[in-house]
Amino acid sequence: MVLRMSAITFVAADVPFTDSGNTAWVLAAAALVLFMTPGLALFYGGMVRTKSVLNMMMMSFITMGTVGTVWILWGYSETFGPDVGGGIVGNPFTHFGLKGILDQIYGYVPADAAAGTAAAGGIPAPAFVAFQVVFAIIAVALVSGAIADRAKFTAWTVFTVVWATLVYFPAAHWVFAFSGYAAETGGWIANKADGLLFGGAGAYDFAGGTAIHINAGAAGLALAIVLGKRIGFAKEPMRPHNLTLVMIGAGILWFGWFGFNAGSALGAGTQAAGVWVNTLAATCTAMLGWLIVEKVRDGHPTSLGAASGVVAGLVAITPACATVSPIGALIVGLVAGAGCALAVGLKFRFGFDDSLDVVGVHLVGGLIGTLLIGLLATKGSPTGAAGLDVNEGVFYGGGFSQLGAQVTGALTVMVFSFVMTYLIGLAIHKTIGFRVDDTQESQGVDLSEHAESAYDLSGLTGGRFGSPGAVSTASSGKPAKTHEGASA
Amino acid sequence: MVLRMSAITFVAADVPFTDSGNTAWVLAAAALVLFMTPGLALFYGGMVRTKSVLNMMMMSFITMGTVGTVWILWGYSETFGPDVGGGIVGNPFTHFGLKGILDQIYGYVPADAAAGTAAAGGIPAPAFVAFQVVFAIIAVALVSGAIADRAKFTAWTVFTVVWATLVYFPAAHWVFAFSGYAAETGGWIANKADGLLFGGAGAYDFAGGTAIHINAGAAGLALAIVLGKRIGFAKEPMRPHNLTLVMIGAGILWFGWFGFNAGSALGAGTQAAGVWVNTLAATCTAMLGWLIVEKVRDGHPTSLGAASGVVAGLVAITPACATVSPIGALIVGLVAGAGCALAVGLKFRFGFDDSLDVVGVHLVGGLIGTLLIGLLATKGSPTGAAGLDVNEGVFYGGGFSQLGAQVTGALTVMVFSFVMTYLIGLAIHKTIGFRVDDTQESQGVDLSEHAESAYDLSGLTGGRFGSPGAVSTASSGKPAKTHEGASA
Amino acid sequence: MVLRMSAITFVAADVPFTDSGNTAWVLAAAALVLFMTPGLALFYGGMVRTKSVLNMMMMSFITMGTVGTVWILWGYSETFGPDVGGGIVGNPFTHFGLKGILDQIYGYVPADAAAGTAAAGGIPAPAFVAFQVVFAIIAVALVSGAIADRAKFTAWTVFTVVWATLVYFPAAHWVFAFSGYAAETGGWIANKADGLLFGGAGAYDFAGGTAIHINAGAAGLALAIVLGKRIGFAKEPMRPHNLTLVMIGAGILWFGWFGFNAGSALGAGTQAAGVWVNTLAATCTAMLGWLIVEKVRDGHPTSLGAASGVVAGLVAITPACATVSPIGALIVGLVAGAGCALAVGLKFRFGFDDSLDVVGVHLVGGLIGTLLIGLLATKGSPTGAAGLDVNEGVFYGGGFSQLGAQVTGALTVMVFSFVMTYLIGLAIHKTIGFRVDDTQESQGVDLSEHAESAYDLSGLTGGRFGSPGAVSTASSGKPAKTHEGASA
Amino acid sequence: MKLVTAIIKPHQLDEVKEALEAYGISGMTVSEASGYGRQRGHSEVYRGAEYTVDFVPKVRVEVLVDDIDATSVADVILKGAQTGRIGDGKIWTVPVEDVVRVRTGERGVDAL
Amino acid sequence: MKLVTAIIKPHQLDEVKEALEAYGISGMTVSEASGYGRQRGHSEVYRGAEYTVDFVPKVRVEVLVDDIDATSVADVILKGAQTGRIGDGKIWTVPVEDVVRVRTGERGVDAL
Amino acid sequence: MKLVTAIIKPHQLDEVKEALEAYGISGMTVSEASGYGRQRGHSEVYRGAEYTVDFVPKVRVEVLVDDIDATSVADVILKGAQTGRIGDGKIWTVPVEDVVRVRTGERGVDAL
Ligand SMILES: Nc1ncnc2c1ncn2[C@@H]1O[C@H](COP(=O)(O)OP(=O)(O)O)[C@@H](O)[C@H]1O
Ligand SMILES: Nc1ncnc2c1ncn2[C@@H]1O[C@H](COP(=O)(O)OP(=O)(O)O)[C@@H](O)[C@H]1O
Ligand SMILES: Nc1ncnc2c1ncn2[C@@H]1O[C@H](COP(=O)(O)OP(=O)(O)O)[C@@H](O)[C@H]1O
Repeated sequence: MVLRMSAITFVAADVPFTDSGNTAWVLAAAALVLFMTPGLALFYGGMVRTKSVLNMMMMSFITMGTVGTVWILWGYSETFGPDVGGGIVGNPFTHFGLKGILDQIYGYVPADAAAGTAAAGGIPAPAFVAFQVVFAIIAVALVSGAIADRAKFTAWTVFTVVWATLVYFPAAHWVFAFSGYAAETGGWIANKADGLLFGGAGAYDFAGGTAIHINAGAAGLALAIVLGKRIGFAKEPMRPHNLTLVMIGAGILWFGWFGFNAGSALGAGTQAAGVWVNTLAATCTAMLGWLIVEKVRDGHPTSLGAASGVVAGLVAITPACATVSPIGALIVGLVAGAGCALAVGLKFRFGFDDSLDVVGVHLVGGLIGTLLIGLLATKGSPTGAAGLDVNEGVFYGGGFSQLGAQVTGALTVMVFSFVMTYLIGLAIHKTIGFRVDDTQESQGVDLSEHAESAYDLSGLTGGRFGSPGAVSTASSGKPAKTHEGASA
Repeated sequence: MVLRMSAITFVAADVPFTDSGNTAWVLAAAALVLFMTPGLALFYGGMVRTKSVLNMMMMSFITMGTVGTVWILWGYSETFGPDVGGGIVGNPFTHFGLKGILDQIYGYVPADAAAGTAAAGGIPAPAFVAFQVVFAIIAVALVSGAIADRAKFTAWTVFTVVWATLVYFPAAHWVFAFSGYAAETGGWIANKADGLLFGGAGAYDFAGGTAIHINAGAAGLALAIVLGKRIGFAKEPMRPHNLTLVMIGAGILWFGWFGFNAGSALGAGTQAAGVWVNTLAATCTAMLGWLIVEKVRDGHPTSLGAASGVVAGLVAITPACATVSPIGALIVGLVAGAGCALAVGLKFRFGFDDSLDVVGVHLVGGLIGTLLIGLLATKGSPTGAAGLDVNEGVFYGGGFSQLGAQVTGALTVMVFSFVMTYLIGLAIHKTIGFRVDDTQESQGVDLSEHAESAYDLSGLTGGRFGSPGAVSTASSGKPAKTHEGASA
Repeated sequence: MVLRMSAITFVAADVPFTDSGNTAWVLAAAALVLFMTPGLALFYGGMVRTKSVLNMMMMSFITMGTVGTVWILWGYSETFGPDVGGGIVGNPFTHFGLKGILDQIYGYVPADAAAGTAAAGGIPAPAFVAFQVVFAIIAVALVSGAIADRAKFTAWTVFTVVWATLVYFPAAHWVFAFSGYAAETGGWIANKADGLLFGGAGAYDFAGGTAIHINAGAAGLALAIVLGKRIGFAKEPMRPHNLTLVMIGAGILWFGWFGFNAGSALGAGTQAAGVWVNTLAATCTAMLGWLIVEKVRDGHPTSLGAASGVVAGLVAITPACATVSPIGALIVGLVAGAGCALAVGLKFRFGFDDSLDVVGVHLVGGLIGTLLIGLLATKGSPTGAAGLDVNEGVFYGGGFSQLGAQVTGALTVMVFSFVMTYLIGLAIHKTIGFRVDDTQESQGVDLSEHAESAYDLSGLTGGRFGSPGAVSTASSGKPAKTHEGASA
Repeated sequence: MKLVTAIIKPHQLDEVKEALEAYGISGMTVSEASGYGRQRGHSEVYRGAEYTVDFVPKVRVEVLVDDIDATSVADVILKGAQTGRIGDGKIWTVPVEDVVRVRTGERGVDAL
Repeated sequence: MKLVTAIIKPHQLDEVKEALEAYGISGMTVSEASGYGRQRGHSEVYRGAEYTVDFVPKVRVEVLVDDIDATSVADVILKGAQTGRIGDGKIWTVPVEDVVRVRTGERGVDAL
Repeated sequence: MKLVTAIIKPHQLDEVKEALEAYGISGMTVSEASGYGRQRGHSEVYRGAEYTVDFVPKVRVEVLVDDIDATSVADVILKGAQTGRIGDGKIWTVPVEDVVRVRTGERGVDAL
């Protein structure tokens, strides 16, 4: 990612000040990104069978609970606190519980700084905390798609905390921590400086193609392997039980993603606006790309394909949105849409049950976007238009240096994530167990893990058959197992 | 609530000016809060049985229609117009139909004011009107959860207008009208000054723990008593008919609530950003708190529990979000999540049919949040970080003065709301009747009140059995009872 | 539409600068409007029968894909590029692929301009591109409601591209291109100047009553005629299969519409805030108006009626929101709600199958709003409050001049759209065919066009009956027709 | 053996089930149905167009019984299902030639 | 008495119902079913994996009739349900030993 | 002719269908049902209130067969449906007096 800034900052001041416009956009963007995780819950939830939709949604929801809590305790500090050395990870204790940052302002320009070198201005530190926590949440939640229908809920809950701490926060530090923005030294993938691992990669990843999507995709693959295939995988039909949920989810993801990408400019200026446009451009052609593959290969363009294409396009443009031109964005989308449509079949060929295609969409899409930057980066991009430097890609005569940086960033995160996740997954599996037993799986994880079922639409008496007269309150006059009194 | 202001306002002017950044955030926040009421409709709608989901949603929707209209006519003026004396209520006629405020700017700093005492700056009055109307709408809509499955739609419609006028607008005046912000003298709970009732309470309620949640919760209790229990309450099973709707609703509520709380800063600065973070913090631990209670008590953490925990946390942090630290917010959430999970059983013990737990979640959650401020208020909060004074709570050595103010605010609103609502409810019940008859209730209020049914998924012929050939247009060639012609 | 500007712009500069607050609002508004199209997909999708819900949603989704792509390629340039003469259409090649505008700033005030004549300030051009593309998308998507249950998906896909290019972009140029804002000469309906067709109409259409709603409504009528009635129209029952989807959709549309209308101010100031309030006002009374008609005519207020009333109110206030007072907005809403409730029956009387009432809601609602401006335009409106001139309407003593302009704008767009759409529709129908065959229609377009079905809720085995053991992967160990390998 | 089939009001299912259990029948199969008869359906209105729904939701209860139980089981169901209002439904009895319990393969009366 | 059961195409239900009413039958019970036979199902494709749905939606119509009406009722249904295309369905008749009207407790032919 | 009706576990439908096809039966009608018997239901908990769901999802399979096939068809279904665990279901056979193929109007064994 390039330095994030709005086009032209017109005020320099001796005291830090808040730019209310930039802050307004970051706060709105943070809310948009938060909304993506419930959106993901729907997108994923609609794709599984009726008997596990609640569990699928709960894996996203609980991630909001655990990762949100952990972020405030040590996650922020581990990601953006003072680097412990080499750009590897921040110190998780410095800002434990957000200690000492509530009144900070990031990105203002001291009055004595040269005019024109202004950075994205005047964001209160808690706005930055807000914007980044929702990234952490969704990165973890994405992984759950690989283990639909069969995961133990408590195991997943433990996983979210461990994985965030050991895998996501470090990777986010590498990619999102800019030297000088929050702490003095940032991560080794985003920056280039002595003292960083390998001197820093200087890769472009504007909004998280590596830290989020390649990371989650590789983790999904590892977990799918640890847990193993669902009973009946590739034999029984496992079709989406409610495509309208999938479409709502896709709509929410699309909507929220503008916060994700354009919000990553950390200000409301030319760069953010250009990123907005590129984000839309890639989504449109990715949808078309996926549907064209379906039309040609299967005979029909499907709604699941359209929804998947949208997500594939969003994934791929995430790293690239600030450094490619609108035409470049159309190309990234088209390649990603078609590429992911082809990639989702890999699991049948290689026999791993990545149930909802976290690999096919997030890993493959993330790779496509991250690597295409090496080809398509141009000064005719939102970043260039905002007056910032762009190291151009192969197609623009920039040579292979940026492509090299992209490959380094992508591969490191992929390998790191796969290995770490495999180990974490295995540790959980061997101790508390990561998978429900066969009877529970057949009956459905909604019942076994949550003692609930999603729908009761029959409208007969109190609901589903068998419910009548069955409430345990019947005899005693109050629910048998109900709680005793309340606090407060 | 403390004075709402963004961190540091850097411009003072002789003419009122619009701070486009603050305004952008307030407009976005108002839209977010508006979205909460459809979200509530889904949250509530998913929890009832199939036969009354539309009615449940309609109670929220019609509230948008009636309260929105009434707000523009006299509600704004009654809430924020010139105080008629003692901080009791605004004059409903002064700004009837928004007369005289369309071109006003609130919260700017005259050039001769001392630098550094700046208030949240430059909001066009209609933006403030917009932000506050959506509060009024959702406050009223919340009440409907207590009378699911059995209310007459016209009676509810009448209730919304009367209750808004006689209960919500006064309470909102007490809590949200700051002296000097819109009118010279504000409400007696938020302010402290001679001439106010009891000299003013000076309670902190940043975004409406008292005026909205305790108010709606107490009103829900009163209405549940007036209408009486549903046929089969605590005997027949009355399980949620569609938990995916509940989850979508919870997601939308969560998303919108960032507008609710962070928007209450009326600007995009340090305070708003800190509030955003606290709002997330409390929600996360509240979800965890509710699920832990369920796991321990019932054996399984449920998706309904997660959704409910989120809402309980949002309710509790609403008053407290600006005056507690992030760690304080984690505590508020945990207490609220666990407390409300225990409290929702009270209705079975005391035998009132608060169908969707407006008492257990909003009254109890509102009390928890409002009272905990007395313990947890600290200068290490968003308000303190923004450079404003905070009267610290018991745990921070501030003594019991703030706790006293909180108790005064909470109890007054609770008692006022319960008594008034009981009288209004009874008056409606004795005149036009507030409840459908038994046959209608058994058959479902969707049919009796709206002549509709929510789902027709069978896919056979034109839909549900019995539909075939049954459209009344069949013989005549056009719908029998169809309307005649159109205007325009 | 009047000149869009925020209330008072307080900075004049020699170099263009970005107003981060105005930009923040426009970016957020663009995201809100984007979200409307998935919202529309739900709103429409819930209204059709189970067997065509996916196709209905897909018509909206594919429109996002095609029109978004085309906008970036030539649509923006055709709409806002240099006028080719007479205010008829922009040059589609000038900014092909957004060439040359990424670093432009629109609407700033040169320092030597007279203070007080400031325009809405400092929007990066790509933010304007973003805001306008989502308008283009939804305008096209709206049309699909007229041809539910029977359209060929590929034909619709082709239609979206052709219609956008030949009908929407020109009409949007007429109405949304302000002379001097993006290109020097704008469209002939919005502006008044020598050299424009008829000297320009100078009609007020703030956010698209003509270019969007009358346009889409007339197009819907034309397509409904071209495709003909559904099998069983007005004989078989064709009731909404899922009203909860309709309500979610209506909620999302309502939410997003604040971006649509208030975002059209292209800044966050007095005008935008007043527009926000008017948008709410009209929606509230429109819902009430529709429900009152239903209560009186049919005996019951329905949830479909509430949702429809909301949309009718939003449609009607779209052109009028900036030039009427809040009381005026209440009136516009009431007339539109009642008027559209009466109008939706016209199709039975005249025998055209405008399946989801694009005519009854969008054409009629658009006409009501556009024409009422001629009566209700006043200086006591958001535009007036922002210090800009308003040509007052008949009721405010302004005479008939504005009404004349409104009629000109409305009728021209209506006739142009109907004729063009009829020809385009016919051309497609006669070549590739616009309608599926009878068997496919009976079986449902979801199956014939997308090889999918929306729901599989039975929870038995892998889903619906007949699925068991039926996955084509069964024998071969991998899906029969599955794709081969992946890229990247 | 006989198969006693009853079409009843959904609300009565609970009582019928309890009555059967009290009588000593502990197995039955239940499914959704829609009935048409003296009891009329209802009307729904969507955007002013009225739809008449002729069919009324019912529940079908099926019980396999020994020959000698057939009449009394019908009576037991009758008592549980009767509300005295139109639409209470029907009970009918059909002769069964063979019954098999799938789990064990037992046949005849043992399979009940 | 007899029970005439028909498995028909959902689209024909309306016609069958009207035909029965015209014949003088005013009571029936209807439910959803899925059929398997000469008429083939369809294929669905999700992310490139193809699912064959073998079963076709059908409607089951059940009418209790007096012995002498059995054949003609079957004929009436036949006429209403026939489209001549594969998948039109089946009608079968089963002997019924006893019928009770739940509301009144009436038995036999009076209960129809 | 006979009507063989089986109430089976949903998961076994596929096997039953294949077994029937292997035997040469190519028509059947299937529908959803809920069973009550030795196999117990489950509990669900919503906001601390526990609901017992007594009924278990089942599938009903109906096959019309020639008299001589009745027993063997029941056996074929038995084999396909048996898992040996509680709740496997029941199969019963009822005499049928008449069968009509709607498409052609054929009657009796020809209509099967
Ligand atoms: N001839 C019949 N054949 C099959 N089912 C019938 C018949 N007549 C009535 N039923 C069933 O019995 C139910 C109740 O019948 P109805 O005539 O409404 O009331 P009642 O039995 O109280 O007179 C109907 O809804 C239908 O399901
Ligand atoms: N042997 C059978 N037993 C029970 N139902 C059958 C049998 N054969 C066919 N059916 C039912 O009849 C329907 C139509 O049969 P099918 O063979 O598709 O067409 P047709 O009757 O026109 O030859 C099937 O969908 C199924 O529901
Ligand atoms: N007397 C009966 N009449 C009708 N159906 C029955 C009867 N007994 C059992 N069933 C059906 O058979 C299913 C299996 O019976 P159950 O007693 O649970 O197990 P099993 O047959 O293995 O002993 C039940 O769910 C129910 O659908």
